[in-house]
Amino acid sequence: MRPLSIVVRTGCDLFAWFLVIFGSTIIIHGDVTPGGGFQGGAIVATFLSLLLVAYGGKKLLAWVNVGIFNGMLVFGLLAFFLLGFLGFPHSFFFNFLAVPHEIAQATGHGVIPPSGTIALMDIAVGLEVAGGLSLIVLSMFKGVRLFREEHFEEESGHDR
Amino acid sequence: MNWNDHLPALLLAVPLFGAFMAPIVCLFGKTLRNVLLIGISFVTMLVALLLWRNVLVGGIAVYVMGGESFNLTLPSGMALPIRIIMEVDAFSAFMVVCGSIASFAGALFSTNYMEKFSGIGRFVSLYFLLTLGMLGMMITGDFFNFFIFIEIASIASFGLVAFWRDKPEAVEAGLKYALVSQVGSMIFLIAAGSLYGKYNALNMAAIGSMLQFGVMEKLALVFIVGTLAMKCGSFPMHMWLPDAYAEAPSGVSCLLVAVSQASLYGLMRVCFSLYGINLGGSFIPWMIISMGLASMFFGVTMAVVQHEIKRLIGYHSVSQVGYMLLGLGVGLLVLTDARGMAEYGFTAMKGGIFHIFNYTMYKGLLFLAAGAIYYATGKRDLNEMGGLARRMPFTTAMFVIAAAAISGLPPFNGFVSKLLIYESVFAVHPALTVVALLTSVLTLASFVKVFQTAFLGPEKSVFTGVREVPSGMLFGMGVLTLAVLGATLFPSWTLSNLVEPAAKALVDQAGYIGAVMGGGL
Amino acid sequence: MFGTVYTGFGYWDVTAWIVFFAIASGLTLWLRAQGRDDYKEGTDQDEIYWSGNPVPDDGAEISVPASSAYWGFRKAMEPFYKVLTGMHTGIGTDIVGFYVLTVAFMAVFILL
Amino acid sequence: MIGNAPFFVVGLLFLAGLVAIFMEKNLIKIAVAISIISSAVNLFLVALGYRAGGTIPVHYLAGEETLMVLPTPQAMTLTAIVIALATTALLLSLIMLVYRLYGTLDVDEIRRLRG
Amino acid sequence: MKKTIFVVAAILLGAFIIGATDSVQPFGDPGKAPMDDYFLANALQHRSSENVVTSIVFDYRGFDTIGEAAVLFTALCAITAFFREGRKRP
Repeated sequence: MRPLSIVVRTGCDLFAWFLVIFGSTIIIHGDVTPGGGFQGGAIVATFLSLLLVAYGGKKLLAWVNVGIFNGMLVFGLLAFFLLGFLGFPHSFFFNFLAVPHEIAQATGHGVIPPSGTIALMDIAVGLEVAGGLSLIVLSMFKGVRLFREEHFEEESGHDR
Repeated sequence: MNWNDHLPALLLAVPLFGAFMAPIVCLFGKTLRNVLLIGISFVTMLVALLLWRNVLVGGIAVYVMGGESFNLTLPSGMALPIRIIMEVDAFSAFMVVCGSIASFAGALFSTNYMEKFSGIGRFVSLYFLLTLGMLGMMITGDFFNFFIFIEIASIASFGLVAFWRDKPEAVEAGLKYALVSQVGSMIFLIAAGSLYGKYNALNMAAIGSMLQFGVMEKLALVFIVGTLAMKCGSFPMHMWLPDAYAEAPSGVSCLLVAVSQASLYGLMRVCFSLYGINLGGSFIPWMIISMGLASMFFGVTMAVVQHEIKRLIGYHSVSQVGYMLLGLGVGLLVLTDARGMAEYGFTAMKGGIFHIFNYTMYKGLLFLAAGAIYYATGKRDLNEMGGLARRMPFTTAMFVIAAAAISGLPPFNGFVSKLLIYESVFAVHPALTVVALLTSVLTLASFVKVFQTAFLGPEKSVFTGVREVPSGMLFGMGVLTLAVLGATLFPSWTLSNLVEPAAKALVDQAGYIGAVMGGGL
Repeated sequence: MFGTVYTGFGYWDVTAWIVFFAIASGLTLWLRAQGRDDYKEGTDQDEIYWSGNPVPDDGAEISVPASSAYWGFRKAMEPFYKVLTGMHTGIGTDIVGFYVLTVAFMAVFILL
Repeated sequence: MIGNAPFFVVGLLFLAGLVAIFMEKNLIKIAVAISIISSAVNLFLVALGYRAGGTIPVHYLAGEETLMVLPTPQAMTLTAIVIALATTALLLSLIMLVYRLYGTLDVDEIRRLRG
Repeated sequence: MKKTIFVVAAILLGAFIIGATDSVQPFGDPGKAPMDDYFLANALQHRSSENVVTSIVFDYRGFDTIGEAAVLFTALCAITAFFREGRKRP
């Protein structure tokens, strides 16, 4: 993919980071507003596709560190799993942090949102989806590049 | 807190944890990765065995995901369960034991088998996710949750079938499976959504307690039965199955066998526990029986003429699934007829369920043995093999045991389950037994062919460098051989402890519904 | 443990089979021991007879390939196999087609 | 009133996707047909939850209204959408690999495994 | 020929799906919905979650969601495994 014109690239420079901020807002406010981890994560992942379209693959693959996305993915998954696991004296996936509405209104909001694991799981899933969808876009783009190269990497140990 | 109460959740949490940890663990080298692969599957097997023992002693285990306490199925003032409920009765526990043994053997085998290839980190993740999908399908009591586990299992299967992505056949098999499975699961979701819309519940037991057999329920039943019969590979919809089984890496084929049994479990659960006595008329039982007969006969006749070893074994999967569909279909036919059930229906169901255990074990063993041949010689075509018995004595011995068991030669366990099926379906119609016997004969014929061409005969000069496979693969096959020999030598213990409680739990629709709807505060 | 499995019409006992198997194999071994005692290993008595020709070194030249096994069976069932392999076209949409066909068939008949 | 029109549309979309699978030869178009089927199912799930005159099931946006649409189908749809996305991505990747290995996208020519 | 049969079967199945979906409930009138009314009534009181859908996704049916995350992770694993950079043949 070749880079697009200067107009598109400038537009991308202007708006790409706002996509991340918008997505993060949706992720963080998942328990109060319409939206949640998946939707916000998908919006964050559009950041990478926008860069891919605007700047072209060669430049992007030089910029991107795949380890970051892998880290986001695994961190999100493990945090999600751990939050479910911590409910264990009651049952798997018990919402052990939730505060009933009356108490929350009387005492005010603390550091942890009163909806407990709902908000925390939102953030974990948001990280996971953002990292995962970005990785899917990147790998499929790498797959497109495989077509250009003459030598398709072959495995050893087959019967051919 | 008592961990015994939380076993249903742990059964799913352990492989899930393994799958999520795999990308991290694989950064630290090969040894740790193999330890993870074997350790997590071993722990899963232990949890499954503990769960089975608990269920045998304490009856149906119910687990509410996310409830205030693990057995609070109905929150205060509600007539319906609102959360996801895992419901493990004896049949589920039996299936879980079969599936986790197959998973453990496949994991042991894969450590050595896959070491020549790249991308093993992803392989480990996909393997655990496939195990998770299979176990989840077996113990869940919730329709939408069942759909999600079907999807996890199928997506992991696409990835694993096409894992050797530089082989055109593997990618083609994965693509075909993906096409048909995607259409199937969407039709399943339509059925689940329709049932939700009418009864406003997603729990199988809750829907079963309210079910009226109208037009919509009939269509939903057909959609579910069709999809799950496709997933377990019954006759007119089986074409994806030999392709996928033959092209997957062998350790995965062993697990895919168990995954298709999970679909069979779902089919039986829907027919027996959800519709049960509401299953109006005998159309669906006869449909299942005729699908079973067609699968048996056409599957085995296609297998006789194959000359690729794993593809031949894959066609045998189609024919062996037919036996279970036949046995359980006869049980379904006489579900409302107490006399018929006592006389022959229950025996047929015992035969069908015992055949599930036997089939999972010896078919997995056959796939592993075929993979061992492939690993040692690099050949899959039977035309090019010969004289391997001198080079690979252990593999040969285990292959002989599995082949004798699948052909129903006495005294192996395949004979016992087939005997139970023959003698009980004879009471329904003699023609059913005739087809089953013919199938057994043709099975023996095709395995004689495999054994003769691959292991016997003069030694070929290409194979002078062939040696016995590494110990990990032998151990993987050994686990399944032990299971086959155990079921052979102790058939009455197996029947009375594993099979009979499962068959009783399957016909006991009121017990299944009562465990959810009658409990709680 | 080593119990009897009743099938409703008959029964199956693995110990009886094992005892029978032991007796039968003992009998076979005894019969085998009654054979000719002028057989010597390593002499030309145990060489392969290949129609009088010299036996090839490579076993690949004298083995029967798997595709030739059950040739007569396959020849006799030719029309049957023509239909059956004609069904297994290997086209992806055909698999979906058979699935849709089966579900539609079942849906027609359950509503009747 | 529109009556049962949404359910009818769901059925028609499903039918369109199903027929397209058999009529089309290009694998990409078949993948599109499968995602049409998934969209039809998602539409069906959302349509199940509608209550005439109901509002959004978010409490502070609904204000004083007490009649809300059913929330469970919406949650199920969220899940089903993500699953449909995952399978579509996987299907397209498989099609890319098939094109790389076979050099064609015609579904009738990808039949090395038969018989 | 075969294609015609399949298309006819698909049209038949589509007709049955229209029939099944139409006979579930009249549009806009789900009737009594005890499970959903429980969620609407209790999500705010017990869980302090303004958004009922999120509270279902992450709490009441939270196990579905980890399954869904696992589906996404599965697809990711499969895709990255397909397009991995393999080892060369020795």
